[in-house]
Amino acid sequence: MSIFVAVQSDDFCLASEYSELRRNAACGAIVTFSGLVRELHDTVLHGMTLEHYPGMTEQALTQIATDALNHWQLAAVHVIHRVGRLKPNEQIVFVGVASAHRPAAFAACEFIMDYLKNRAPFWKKEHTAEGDYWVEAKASDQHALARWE
Amino acid sequence: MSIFVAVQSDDFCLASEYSELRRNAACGAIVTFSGLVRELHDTVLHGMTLEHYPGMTEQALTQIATDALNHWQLAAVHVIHRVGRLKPNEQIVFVGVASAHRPAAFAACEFIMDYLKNRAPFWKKEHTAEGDYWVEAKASDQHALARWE
Amino acid sequence: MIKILFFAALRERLDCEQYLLSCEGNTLDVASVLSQLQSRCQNWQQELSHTDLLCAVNQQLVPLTASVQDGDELAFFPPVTGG
Amino acid sequence: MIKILFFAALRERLDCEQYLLSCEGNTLDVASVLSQLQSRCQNWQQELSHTDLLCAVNQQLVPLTASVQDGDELAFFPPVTGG
Repeated sequence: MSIFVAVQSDDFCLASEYSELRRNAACGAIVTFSGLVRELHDTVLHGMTLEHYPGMTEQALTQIATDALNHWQLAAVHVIHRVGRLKPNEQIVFVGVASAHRPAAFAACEFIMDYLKNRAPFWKKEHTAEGDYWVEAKASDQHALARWE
Repeated sequence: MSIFVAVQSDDFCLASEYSELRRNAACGAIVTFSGLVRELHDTVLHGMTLEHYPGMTEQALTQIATDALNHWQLAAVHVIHRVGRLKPNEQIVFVGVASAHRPAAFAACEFIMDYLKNRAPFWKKEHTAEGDYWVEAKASDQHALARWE
Repeated sequence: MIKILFFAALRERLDCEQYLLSCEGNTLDVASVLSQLQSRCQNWQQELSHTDLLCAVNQQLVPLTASVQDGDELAFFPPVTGG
Repeated sequence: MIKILFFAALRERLDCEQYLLSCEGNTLDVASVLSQLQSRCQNWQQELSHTDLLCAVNQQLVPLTASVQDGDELAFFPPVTGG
């Protein structure tokens, strides 16, 4: 069982994370989630800035990954979250989970994303053609936690 | 909306599939599942052979991917399944789903794997230190469908 | 003619990959084809009586009540184990 | 001293990143610290009264009933929007 957590301004490489995750011979299932900066419906997005609470973000992500390891039989968990200025289509977040079995890998990966969305101190400010706006938290992200409680 | 389905003996590259999947500017979430040949608890696994029903496998995977596209708002779905002889830790199957939103990407990816496990005509024969054995279907894979019905 | 295919453990146990069945232009249901195959010998009787046997007509999964006719491709196989 | 940090939209609206509060060796609860901050001016009163305000003591999320003491790091911020 291993946990890797990083908060960084540099981009990350899905392929490298994946080759780390599949190193365990007992691992039959790997689920990855990648979050990207996507375009807006109503205006042009020039990019976004990810602010965070240095120190607390790493602790929060490690705690969430540890909770996942305590819930499911997992071989490895990787969580990477970027901060700073990002352009459209850039990668924001990566969660990768390796497990012997498929249901555990899916559940743990989604669990980690659901908690990250509600508990890890990151904030997005969108830079659009109409100005800069802080992204509002979504009720649907909060409701997503209900299933795990 | 695009579907890519392949049944092949060659290995596949997660990174290439991923870079195809993230090409859509409206896509904010990508979930991937990779299935690997994993070691056995009770004996040494030399490898396995994946048999399939040529023609029907491609149709079945396309049908499952289409069902997913009809259920959720997805930007792209990729499904690759290997056949023939595979060694331990080799990749067997890839499912990648791109969507605007996280819940759809997770649900569709797991839906596709659940149906693939029960409806796509592939069969595994394990080559172990104690002989060659056809893998038995698992009741848990059948039960996994209940949630989607 | 109906072309009948067997896969995986079933193919090995029947020692048969493909079997051609004359249907003389009639439409049959899968269950009656299965009965004909079962009546060939004791081994086929046993192997084709597993309740978890799956069946496809023209590469689509179907129940035993489905019908088959001249030119169709019919397949029997054990529960699938891919992925 | 209690070091108080503000983040994101809240930091911008208060026009304050960090605030030092003397607690004279007393243990306080977060709610009473919040009251002190709210009483500074009308803008702070308004911005620190949002019911969805989150709070962390020493980098752990806590409810307003949690206590803080000399040397602690206390942070207030809006609902998080990472991922």
